[in-house]
Amino acid sequence: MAAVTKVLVANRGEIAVRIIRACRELGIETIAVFSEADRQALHVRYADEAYLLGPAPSRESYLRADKIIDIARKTGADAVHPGYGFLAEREDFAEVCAGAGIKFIGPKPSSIAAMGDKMTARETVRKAGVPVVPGTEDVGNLSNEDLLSIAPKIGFPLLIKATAGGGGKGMREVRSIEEMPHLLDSARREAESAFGDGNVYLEKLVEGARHIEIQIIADEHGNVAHLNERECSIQRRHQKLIEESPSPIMDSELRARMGAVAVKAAQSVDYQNAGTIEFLVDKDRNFYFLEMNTRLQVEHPVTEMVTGIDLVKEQIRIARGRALSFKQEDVQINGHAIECRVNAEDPYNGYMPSTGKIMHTLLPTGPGIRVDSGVYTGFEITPHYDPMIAKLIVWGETRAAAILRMRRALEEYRIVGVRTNIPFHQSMMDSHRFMGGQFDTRFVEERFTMQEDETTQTSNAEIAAIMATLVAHQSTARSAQFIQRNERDTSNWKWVGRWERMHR
Amino acid sequence: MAAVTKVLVANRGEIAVRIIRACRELGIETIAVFSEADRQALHVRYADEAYLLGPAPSRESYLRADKIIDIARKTGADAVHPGYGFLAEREDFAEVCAGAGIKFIGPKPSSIAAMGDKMTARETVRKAGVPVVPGTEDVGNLSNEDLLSIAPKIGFPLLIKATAGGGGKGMREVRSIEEMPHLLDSARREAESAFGDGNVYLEKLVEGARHIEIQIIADEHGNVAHLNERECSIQRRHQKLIEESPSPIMDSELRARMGAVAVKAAQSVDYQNAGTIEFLVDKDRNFYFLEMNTRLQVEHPVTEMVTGIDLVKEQIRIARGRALSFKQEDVQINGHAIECRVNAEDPYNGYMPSTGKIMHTLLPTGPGIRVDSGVYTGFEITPHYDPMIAKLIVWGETRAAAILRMRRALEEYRIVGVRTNIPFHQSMMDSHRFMGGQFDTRFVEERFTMQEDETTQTSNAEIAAIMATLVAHQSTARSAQFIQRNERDTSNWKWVGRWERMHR
Amino acid sequence: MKYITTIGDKEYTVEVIDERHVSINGRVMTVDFAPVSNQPVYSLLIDGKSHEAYIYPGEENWEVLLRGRLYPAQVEDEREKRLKTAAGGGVAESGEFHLRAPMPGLVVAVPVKEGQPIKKGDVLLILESMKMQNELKSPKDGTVQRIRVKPGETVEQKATLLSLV
Amino acid sequence: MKYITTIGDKEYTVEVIDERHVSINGRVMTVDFAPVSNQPVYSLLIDGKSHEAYIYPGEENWEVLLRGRLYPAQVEDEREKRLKTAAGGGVAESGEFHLRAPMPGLVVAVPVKEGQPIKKGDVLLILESMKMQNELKSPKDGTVQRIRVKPGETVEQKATLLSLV
Repeated sequence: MAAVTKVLVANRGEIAVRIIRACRELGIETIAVFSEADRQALHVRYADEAYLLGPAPSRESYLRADKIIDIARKTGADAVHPGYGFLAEREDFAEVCAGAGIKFIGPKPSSIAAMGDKMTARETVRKAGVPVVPGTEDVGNLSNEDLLSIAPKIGFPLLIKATAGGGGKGMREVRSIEEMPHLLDSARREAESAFGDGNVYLEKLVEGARHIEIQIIADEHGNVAHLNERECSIQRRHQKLIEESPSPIMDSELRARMGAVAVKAAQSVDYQNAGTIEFLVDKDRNFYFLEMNTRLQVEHPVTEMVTGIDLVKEQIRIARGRALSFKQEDVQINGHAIECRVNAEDPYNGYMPSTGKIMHTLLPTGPGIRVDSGVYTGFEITPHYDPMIAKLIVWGETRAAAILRMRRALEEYRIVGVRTNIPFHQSMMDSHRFMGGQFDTRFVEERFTMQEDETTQTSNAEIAAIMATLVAHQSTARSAQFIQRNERDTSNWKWVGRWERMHR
Repeated sequence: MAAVTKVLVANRGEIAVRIIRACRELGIETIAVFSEADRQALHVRYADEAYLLGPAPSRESYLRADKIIDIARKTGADAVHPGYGFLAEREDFAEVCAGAGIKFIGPKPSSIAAMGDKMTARETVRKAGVPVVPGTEDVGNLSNEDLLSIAPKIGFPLLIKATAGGGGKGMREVRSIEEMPHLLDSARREAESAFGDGNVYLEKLVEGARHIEIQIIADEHGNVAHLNERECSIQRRHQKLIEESPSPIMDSELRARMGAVAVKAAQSVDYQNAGTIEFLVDKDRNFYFLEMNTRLQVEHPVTEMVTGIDLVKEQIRIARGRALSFKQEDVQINGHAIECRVNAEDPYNGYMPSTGKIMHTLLPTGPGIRVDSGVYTGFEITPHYDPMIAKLIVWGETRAAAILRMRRALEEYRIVGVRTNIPFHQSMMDSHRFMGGQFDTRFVEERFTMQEDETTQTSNAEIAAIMATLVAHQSTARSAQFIQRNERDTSNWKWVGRWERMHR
Repeated sequence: MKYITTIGDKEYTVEVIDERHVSINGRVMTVDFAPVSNQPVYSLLIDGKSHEAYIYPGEENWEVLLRGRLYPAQVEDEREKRLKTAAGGGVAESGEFHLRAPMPGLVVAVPVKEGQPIKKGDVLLILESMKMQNELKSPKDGTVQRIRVKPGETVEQKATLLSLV
Repeated sequence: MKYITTIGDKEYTVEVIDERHVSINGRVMTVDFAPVSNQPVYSLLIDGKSHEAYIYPGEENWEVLLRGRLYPAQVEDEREKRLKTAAGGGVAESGEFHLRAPMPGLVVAVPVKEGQPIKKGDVLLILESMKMQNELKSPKDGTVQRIRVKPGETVEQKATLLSLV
């Protein structure tokens, strides 16, 4: 039994807050770390202790494993939770923690290593009998030349993916050999800057595929369970935007099969703690292993909402060396949950990131709503970090009920100071294809528009015209007033002048 | 089957918002009504339509049944939801609705009448074999003389209660015959102003009693079910402050018995829709009928959190003439829920109501948290209405987990602009007696203090001393700066002067 | 700069050494102190520990609301304080008391008359606000000197309702 | 006061009759219009219907974000508008285009050279912000005239990065 009484949270934003809350609710002390840009961040305000790491850029702050370990040592932390991103999938960091006698709340370094290198992962699970997407077989750092020669054998369209990858960073889609060199460069460049590793590999592009992932949870006693699937096909530039559980295309038979395969994949690297096996599912419901994320996922709340299991608390339980609090057969699916990622980016301006100070917020609240947010009124959104500022999660008895609830929540949500992609989510919730569950990973980019049907279009346009006119009118009226006031003033002065003359 | 496609919500604040949300999630149109003080209120912003009733005072706005019916007619509303308070328990209002062919979402006028007059209610359920607290038997408007003569027979201490009562308004506790006349006057005065009816009756004061109520739900087909109990003993001046479900003293045997009695009481008035039977439970777990609230309760969310049943949606379902969506045997208790009522009153200043504009808010969010709020940053809290501005509800696997979660939620909650009773709730969550579930309806007034134990006291006091000093220091430093700046300015002017002289 | 800060019956000597350091009763600590969202809400990191409190300016003190507990703190420049103590401190208490409205509301009843002798705790006036009737009681013995309002009147916060001598 | 308000290809004649009344294309309506929390968020009750929208001032129009849909609205005083139309309206388009940074960020690469001819849609510059690499493309054909930044530089929002002719 490892003692977990004081946890250092090696992350920022909503996930750091999420973890701190779980710890607080378990009576565990928390230590936050922060960059110069985050002195006012919620995770700093909510933690029991908080220590500065360095300047805003991640490389000088949240990626400084050395400083973080230092702080953990000095403060007597007995565990570290890495969240997602940053150091979450760095086996060297997990190693150092272990070396320092600090429990890393996550899998063993060897599992991270095995799954962290996406090519090695492909090979490992393939050998364990898990179906994988056809692509580069031989492991190792491949040069552009190698890749350009392999590409035709795999066939186009294909994907360039970062070996150290995740979150679509350093990922590029290639339709022909001609455009491949330029795309290899930009992919390596992005991978380099995101993971400090520009190595990439190739994978056949499965068209019309859905992205469906299975949540895995495993303790140190060999118990491995899966917590059903998450549907994550609503993506843009390989960034997930909306996730839900269960998936509208899933049935218990397929769920059981994919769950079993996912468990097998996890076991193939002797996995412990929470992890996720990502699959592609094609039109014929064949599924292929994509990669394993050896950490908590951004979208974990949808699983929590339908299973009733708190994944972060379960992670800590496992880190303490205890057995899972449930058995596979206890895992239920109660209703339906949907998550919308609220990003500081303007869907009406090419999804450009939007930065600035949040001047006003009004959160959706009430039954069946959960908001995991890292920001608040007065907080400054800087360009240094991920644009995701909050996650809006709703629960409903059915998928339809959840969509209706999400609509009202999105309509209630107010954020002033940065533009957000809430309008994108609103359009999606109104889209017939989304409501019908008919979409794949290319839906957003290829078949989705933010246009509404003509009728509402016109009636709302009329309202918009009236509102714009009233605002314009008021602003001109205001300036007019000022002029009048000034006139009155001068006339007063005239009057005073006259008065003076009279009394000379 | 009655059509419910457009609902007028005859209320304000958080409950109006709660109902509008339920309607929106059911695809039902909503009509809000508002007073001059509430043009900016959330229920006006969230509804599909909104109409002005009149000036701020309730009597000229939210109690204007005539205007409300008018608006319902003009707008083609097919149903009215009264929420709680205001017109919720006015059988005449329910009558007029029925007369106008508008569905009143609640019980039949006759049931409201029978239960609305608290003395009649006592008699009705007593005849149905439900145990009642000893008190004035004979129904009718009793004069002070009558009451003063009956009082000694009942015995002291006793309670004066408003016949039209509810929410502790017009309620007074009497320890001796001497103080009774003055208390009768003030009780009648308060009842008059709260219900427009100064009539009162007497009831023996059951000491050391807990306030435990049973949620009832009944359809128009004779199905009556109860949704377990709510523990509401944490009260001040007969105002509930904290409610939870299940009650820490309840066991399934007592629950079954009280549930059965509650169902019997509801049936005795041929009850339909949602209602609540309030009981007093004494030290020996004897329970006495107190009154029935023929409406949705403020504290309904704790029941929703543990049963998974949406009471407002169920109310609408019943109003549509459909059968309950569940059977008694389907009703579960999943985990534990606690509600804290956030009131705009200062626990450090005799719980005096606090009014003003809300300058800043930071809501607690994350897993297991629900906030039902009627206010937002920029909204003005006026003295015209109830001081309750929000309800904070948390769910936990166990009562202990719920308390820990409530603690972290209360610590996160920030409201600037009015003082709130959040500190009261924080002290309560730290109180050993509350944690132990050992309290009765007098606990807050007689045995609860907001003092913490010495050790934390001193360490926190030190932090407070440092913070106060730093703020004081900064404010003096700031003023100092100004002086310096002015000095610099003048010196600049001097310099300019010199420069001019030099160049003459 | 040195201050004497008093909370309840406890006195603390707090020195603000520089931007980053204070000492309390001689113990030096590292601080990072900042207001949040330009509100009277302050975040303090002191030797790494994270604290947050509301700090409101009171009549002649600071009200610190920390973890749900209120700490009214008197902060005095050490010199100032010393002078005061030397001068024997403390202003003479005026016998007069003005009952002010703690919040806006409606005067429901004034159960006292001018010239009437009053015991501490007697109800002087009943004010209705937020549908609650609030009995305003006398903090001292005395005599009702002047009643400035009558039942039915609505009054603003802090309005003087009546005076006692 | 009469205005011509244009959204997309539709023109609306909106008259602000008084505090409480407007007419759109001749239809008179009762309005109650108010900003919320002193923010660019406005609540409109129009013949009882409740609407709420963000309204931001754009370059030379108003951006109305209503129910998740953006309506860029041009509001012109009717007289003004008439004069403009009379004058044949529209300023001559300058051939020059200045590429400005849509948000603060780090210049990762400038894949073009000064004097290089450019086709509409060509990538002019790659800017990294919030860990995303954003390719800034050319809105027109032209020639790169002047490049003002180099890879590795961090730039502020709206900073001019390069110019095309």
